[in-house]
Amino acid sequence: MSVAETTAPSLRRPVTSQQRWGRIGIYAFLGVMTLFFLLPLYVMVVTSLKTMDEIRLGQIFALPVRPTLEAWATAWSSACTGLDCTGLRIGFWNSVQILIPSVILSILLGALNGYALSFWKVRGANLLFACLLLGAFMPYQVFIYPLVRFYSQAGIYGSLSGIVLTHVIFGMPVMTLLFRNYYSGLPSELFKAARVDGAGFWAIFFTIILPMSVPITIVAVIMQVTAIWNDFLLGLVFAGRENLPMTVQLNNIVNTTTGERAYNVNMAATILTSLVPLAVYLGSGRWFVRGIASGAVKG
Amino acid sequence: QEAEVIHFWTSGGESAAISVLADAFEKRGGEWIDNAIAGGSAARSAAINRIIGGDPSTAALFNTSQQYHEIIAEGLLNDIDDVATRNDWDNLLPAPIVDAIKVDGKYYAAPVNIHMPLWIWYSSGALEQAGIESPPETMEEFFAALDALQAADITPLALGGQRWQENLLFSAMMTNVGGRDLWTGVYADKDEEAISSPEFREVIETFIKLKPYVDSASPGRNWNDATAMLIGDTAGFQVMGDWAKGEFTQANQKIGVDYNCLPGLREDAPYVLGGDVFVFPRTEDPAQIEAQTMLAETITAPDVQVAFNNLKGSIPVRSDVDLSALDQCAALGMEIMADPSRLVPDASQMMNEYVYGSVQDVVTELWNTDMSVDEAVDRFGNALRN
Amino acid sequence: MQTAQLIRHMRRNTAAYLALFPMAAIVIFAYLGTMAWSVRLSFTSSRMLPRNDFVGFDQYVQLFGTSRWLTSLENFVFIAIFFLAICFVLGTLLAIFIDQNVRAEGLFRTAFLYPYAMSFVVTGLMWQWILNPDLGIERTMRNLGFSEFVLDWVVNSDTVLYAVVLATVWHGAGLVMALLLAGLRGIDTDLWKATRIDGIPLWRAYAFIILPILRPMIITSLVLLSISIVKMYDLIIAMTNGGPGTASEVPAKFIMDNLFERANIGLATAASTTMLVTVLLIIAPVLYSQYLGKKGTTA
Amino acid sequence: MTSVSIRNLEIRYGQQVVMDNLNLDIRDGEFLVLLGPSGCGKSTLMNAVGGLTDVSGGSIHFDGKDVTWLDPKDRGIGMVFQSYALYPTMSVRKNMSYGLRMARVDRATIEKKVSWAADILQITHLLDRKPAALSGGQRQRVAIGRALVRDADIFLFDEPLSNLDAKLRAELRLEIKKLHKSIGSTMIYVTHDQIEALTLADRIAVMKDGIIQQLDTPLNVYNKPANAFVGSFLGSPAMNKVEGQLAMRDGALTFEAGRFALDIDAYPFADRVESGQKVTLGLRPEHIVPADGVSPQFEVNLLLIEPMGNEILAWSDFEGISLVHRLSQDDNFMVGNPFSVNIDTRKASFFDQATGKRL
Amino acid sequence: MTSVSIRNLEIRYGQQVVMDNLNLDIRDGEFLVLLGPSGCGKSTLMNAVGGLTDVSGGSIHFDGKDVTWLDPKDRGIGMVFQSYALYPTMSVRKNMSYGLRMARVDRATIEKKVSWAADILQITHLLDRKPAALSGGQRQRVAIGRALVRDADIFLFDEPLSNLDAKLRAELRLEIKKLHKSIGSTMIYVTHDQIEALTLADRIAVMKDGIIQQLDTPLNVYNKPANAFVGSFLGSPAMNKVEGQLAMRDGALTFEAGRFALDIDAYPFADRVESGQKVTLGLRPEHIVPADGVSPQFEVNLLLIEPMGNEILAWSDFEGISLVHRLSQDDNFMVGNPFSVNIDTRKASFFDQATGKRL
Ligand SMILES: Nc1ncnc2c1ncn2[C@@H]1O[C@H](COP(=O)(O)OP(=O)(O)OP(=O)(O)O)[C@@H](O)[C@H]1O
Ligand SMILES: Nc1ncnc2c1ncn2[C@@H]1O[C@H](COP(=O)(O)OP(=O)(O)OP(=O)(O)O)[C@@H](O)[C@H]1O
Ligand SMILES: [Mg+2]
Ligand SMILES: [Mg+2]
Repeated sequence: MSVAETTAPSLRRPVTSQQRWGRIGIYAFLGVMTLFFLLPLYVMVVTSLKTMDEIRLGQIFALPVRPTLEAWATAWSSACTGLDCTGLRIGFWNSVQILIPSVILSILLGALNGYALSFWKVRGANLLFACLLLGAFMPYQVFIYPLVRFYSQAGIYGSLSGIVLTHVIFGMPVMTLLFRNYYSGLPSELFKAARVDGAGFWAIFFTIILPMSVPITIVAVIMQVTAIWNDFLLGLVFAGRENLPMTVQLNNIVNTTTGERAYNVNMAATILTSLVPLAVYLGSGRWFVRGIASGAVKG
Repeated sequence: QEAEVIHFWTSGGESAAISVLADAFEKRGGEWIDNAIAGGSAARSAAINRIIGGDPSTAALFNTSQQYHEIIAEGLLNDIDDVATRNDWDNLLPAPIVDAIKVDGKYYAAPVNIHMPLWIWYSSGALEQAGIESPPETMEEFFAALDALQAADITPLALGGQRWQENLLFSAMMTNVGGRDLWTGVYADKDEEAISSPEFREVIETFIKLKPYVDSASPGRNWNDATAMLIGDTAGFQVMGDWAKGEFTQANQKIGVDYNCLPGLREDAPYVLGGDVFVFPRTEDPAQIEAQTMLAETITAPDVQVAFNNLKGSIPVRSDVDLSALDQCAALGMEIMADPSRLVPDASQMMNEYVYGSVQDVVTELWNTDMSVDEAVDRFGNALRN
Repeated sequence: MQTAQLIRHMRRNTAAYLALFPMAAIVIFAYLGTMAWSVRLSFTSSRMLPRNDFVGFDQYVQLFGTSRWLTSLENFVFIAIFFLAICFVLGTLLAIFIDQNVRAEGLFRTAFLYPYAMSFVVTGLMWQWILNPDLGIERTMRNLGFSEFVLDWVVNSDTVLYAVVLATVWHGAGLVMALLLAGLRGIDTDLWKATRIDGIPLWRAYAFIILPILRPMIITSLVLLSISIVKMYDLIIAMTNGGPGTASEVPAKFIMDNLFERANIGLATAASTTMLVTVLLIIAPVLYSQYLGKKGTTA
Repeated sequence: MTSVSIRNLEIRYGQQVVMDNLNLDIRDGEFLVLLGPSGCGKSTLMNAVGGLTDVSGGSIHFDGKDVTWLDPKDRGIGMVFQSYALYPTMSVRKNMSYGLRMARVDRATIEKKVSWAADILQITHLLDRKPAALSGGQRQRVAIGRALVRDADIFLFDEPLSNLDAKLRAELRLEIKKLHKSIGSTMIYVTHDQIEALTLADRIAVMKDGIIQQLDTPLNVYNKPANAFVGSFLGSPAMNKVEGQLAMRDGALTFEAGRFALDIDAYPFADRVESGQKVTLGLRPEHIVPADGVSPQFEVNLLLIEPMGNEILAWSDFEGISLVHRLSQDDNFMVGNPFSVNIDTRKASFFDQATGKRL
Repeated sequence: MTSVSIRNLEIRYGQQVVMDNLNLDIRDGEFLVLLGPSGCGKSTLMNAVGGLTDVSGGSIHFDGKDVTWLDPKDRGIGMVFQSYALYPTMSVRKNMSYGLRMARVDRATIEKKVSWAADILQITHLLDRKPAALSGGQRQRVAIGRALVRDADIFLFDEPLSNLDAKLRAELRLEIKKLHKSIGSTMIYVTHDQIEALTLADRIAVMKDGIIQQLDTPLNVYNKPANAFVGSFLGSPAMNKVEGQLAMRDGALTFEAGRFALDIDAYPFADRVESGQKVTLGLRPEHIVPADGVSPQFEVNLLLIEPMGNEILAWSDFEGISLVHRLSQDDNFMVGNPFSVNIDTRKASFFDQATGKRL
């Protein structure tokens, strides 16, 4: 940011020295934190640009002597995961295919549950929710065996709908919690007003409540995109061979035990895989709207 | 014939090896559908889930421990007895391998390679710098070499401080200090006497004695980073399976020139036979059964065996193959294999997974804490008795 | 409650019942079913596949005779306390600082949030590198001439848990930040004005007025963090694999190891049942007061 | 057009009983104004009629049909919330048209109705803003608009004009009156503005602590308050209250308070009274008028005056009893001096001191 | 006790200019009432004085010191927000005491002040409730309480009594007046209640569209409105306006509107006027009084009456000009019949039709 930009033409609040120190403090804190948070990213990027020979030298902070994008190319299009050496490319579209319906469905259901739980009286619903929340503490792996049994009986084992359903199931506790708690902070008068206006359950949800959920929906999107995009285990078990997500390949590249490890390719692959969530994070900014319920109620 | 194969060989070298199998299979008219999943337990549980989910793969890479027996007991596998009898596996394969894969008189798995997980690798350069003329042949010489390396400011022993690597090191002490009887006595028979024997105590003591020769940054290190220390001549020795060759090769190191391998530190050091097998999930589909048969045939064919193991770094499962194509260490391995008295099965095949896991827990604690020898003996006993 | 009244109630809220039906189905079949199933298995001698031979409390006796499990529990408590506290405080601070109208907010936000997009595997690996005395900061500092510099958390049994906490905080603080930021942005601007008129210092306004209003969001983030602690597995695998020795073993890893590698479902389910009961004991009072004690807002 | 009857209504918030056994009948097409001190339960009652509060006892009937548990959306009500409850994410236009859209009214009609209401409310230029960008009064008008556009059978207005300036308020009052005339819906209207109450209401219900004190026409409520509370609650400045007792003096019924004695033979007592009974005299300020020199007059001491634009309020003292009354700018008075007044006893009110009830 | 001067103040919300070049001087210890139609910028101005809105131009001075950019907490301000802005998680007591605790006032004083304010506001029994469990008027009182307890130099009240019943409002009005007398702080007060405005204010500022139309004492603002807008904005019912022109008739200055002619020689014109000038006559309802039989009288046609309790509003027609005026219950009238009235020209107002300014 240039200096010219900081001295805008119109009137500006003059800054007292105390305030200036305050601002400096804020930026200092944020700056230090940014360094802390970016340090591993730096290492990852640098490593991904190095050759394996250079990596074996063990200077993880050093800049690459001869930076090369080879690892990136390999990760994207030719890293081997078993027989086919096609990199991450292959799984990308599978991942997208899984991601979109899963994210939409799980968030929609979570929001719906949260809405029904916090604005409507449904007998026993809170007890169910408590069970759901408790279930969120169980490792996924414990669910796998019974779910596989159930899916195979239902005929959706190893299909796209199977994996989507799985993500919906496992996303439900957290999504419901997220929305339920968010809604408990909204003024209930709005809900009442909508009922008086003749809106029913669904109309209120879609026209009043959802539009007010923007910030929390963004958080939900962040969480679900990340979780589903990064999921490896569920995709592996439930998606079926045709739909295996990208992370299965990522895992194959990164997670070898006795094979040789190409750290540069690992890092490139990891960064590549995280690009989609990162894009979502970057784009999420303008949706963190200030004062979404401002002007709604007096008092 | 379409054959979907689940396996966990995902790295570059491993992929190259598996493609040998695939090519051979396709040459025979089949179609190989590759399903690679990194991580042995992930791949295995995926395979099992597929079976339970009613959508089994044609074959899956497996190991022959307790799990293998359990899925056989559950009736989840097809046997491949006809292939075995046709090829006379009873005589063709080394006895420990046969013992491992033959259950209730039937073959349920096709072995694909033999790994010797306890090779002792050394960096010629590092040894040279430390003024060690010839590689050690006994335990005493080994320790002397370690001391020399230490003196030369070279990390004597490159170790990745992970449970399985520490366990490899311990196993190496079991074979090289304890010997074959102790190995089978403790691991296979879980013999109380063997466990409380002075030989076993000595193994433990020797293991403890190795601690100072490992650098402090070892914990958590990956095995290949440890190998990299040998490649960079900053460490002298590493105990690791034959797959380490791949890492050396990648770094353009020449066997016998830049590095070398020792099968053991005594004449009769037991040669541990580990290895991978393919299993064939239960199916009634005749086409699939045919594909399974064909796979089993292909995998164990002599030419395939040589080509495959050359790339994988391991040695062929059958003795009737052409040795000339094998590298120095593999050839050495084949040579030792000819002597059945030196062969012992891998520890994982002598115990169920849980017991073996508990043993590894003891080993890692022994390595990382100040556990006394008595306590260690005690803990081993407990773990093995489970 | 009389039937007539119940019917009236149900009819009035039909849509809400309908909307919650998927949740009810999922809770009952997927969650309660699985929980019951796994509790049941914990009383059998199941190995790799479920079995029906009941052995009473044998698995539990075995479990609590296993030193690794006990170590896991101890570590769990340590990590839970430190991770929860640090991650929450840091996340909250970041959210608050970012909320101060800083420039390049999007950049900061993404920088703090991006670790969340990284898989645990890579997170673990990176921090294992950075903290490794041989590769990371210690070596770099020594190369710079600080020959006495020591940072060997990750290879030292006594300190490895700090390293784990560091990595998990790095990974999770961004999410707390995002959640709280979403909450902060929802605060009505008039309320801020009131605090300024009342002369309430900023930090106090946050501590005593704003954060209490964000209570639902805070609870949400604490629950999310708790879930991630109970389920913490991949990161440990990648970073320390439980080592050195068993110094950083955690319950989830114990469960997973026994579920898969060690093929001991009985013991694994006994362990997960133990965790479930623990969680239940801790959160039951909270859940009760939050969700069951309080009635919904409307009929 | 719906009649509303409320039977034995009981409402609690947790432990706290807000109303207990409230009965109220509102006629078909009636304009009922609810008056009462802050916190007496007016909004609660409105919410109950709208179906937005759970009642803990009693029932509510529309046209004889029990609607106690009917969904709000099926009650045919339009409501202006005291707290506005605008939809913050919608523009003013959308806020106003929401109810119509829900009712699947066609576009053109919606358009027409919204612009009609916006026009009346003078918010046409704000139609595309969000509530957050409006002033308090503008928000309130949007809240009114949202109700106005609906074809409801019952309108509930909870202090709809409280944040508007007098001029606009007068205009809107008229519009609401017109609307009521033209569509004839039943209206329940909470206000604290007595002019609003008196000009709009067919009947006024005066509430206190969840209990309806009087339900009658505006004139009756003003002139014949059912009890002392109603008497002093309505009217600004408040009714003068003089505590005293009844006595027979020279054969005429007289009210005595200390040295103050007033012949009240002309007062039409509704109840039996007896000499010596302790009563309170309620006198509206406008019933104390400058002496005409004919009727019996009292000399009060003018303590303080407050010019109110069109009139002047005067605080006076008569033998220790303080009185408020009205003067006009033309009257001949001087603060600090005595001033002669007449008291119109026919228009006075008497309340029993013990029960507070009108006599 | 602080004087406030506002110089060339300009405030925008985004593109929209709410006020442009506003100047206002408030004296030390003055009670200034801001009056103006909804949306004219009253709250915005209050916010600017409080330092809660960034101004885009001009400056604000307290006691001559430029405070335009001073932090609100350093301005010594107590404020009642139009939207209340209560702290939702705190009890009423905490809401009221929080500002004091921030100012490190000692416990006993806080206790005393809060119970004093709660007492005045009649919310003592609500002190331990959260705002969500209060009625609208109760919330408003808490908002007032929060300001009252502060020892501020300047109090900003933004429609503080709008949601309270008339009785309470009258009582609180008095309390605020008392408070002002006793501590002498400068007060800026927004209200739509003209009685409040007239009784409380030292001076009234009438605003429209962000511009101050008149700043004067209540009586002057009421009786001598600076322009037609002010004239018709104050007073309820509104001032009658008759458009016409000036003429000389029989040597006397006369106002003519159609067949209506009024001798206005007695009117004290402030400006030069000339015959033929187009002017608007502003007549308050109370300046059309029942004819006394002496002064020149007009016969109007009584169209409609509206009883208001203490008086009666009448709508009449005179030669096509409609007039509002007041009657008392004692007057002798009949709707539909003619009625004679006098017009007090000395109290009338004349405005130039072109500029709207008072003549
Ligand atoms: N955030 C905003 N964005 C755009 N315009 C705004 C915003 N807030 C207020 N306004 C406009 O500024 C003008 C002045 O608003 P302000 O709140 O000062 O009015 P007011 O005089 O207090 O009115 P009221 O008596 O209705 O409270 C209004 O026309 C309003 O629509
Ligand atoms: N959620 C609640 N919990 C407990 N008490 C409540 C709650 N809401 C309202 N009350 C109480 O119920 C009583 C009636 O409230 P209500 O809102 O009906 O009053 P109101 O007559 O509308 O008053 P106002 O004129 O101030 O709006 C009040 O005393 C109030 O304090
Ligand atoms: Mg109310
Ligand atoms: Mg305002």
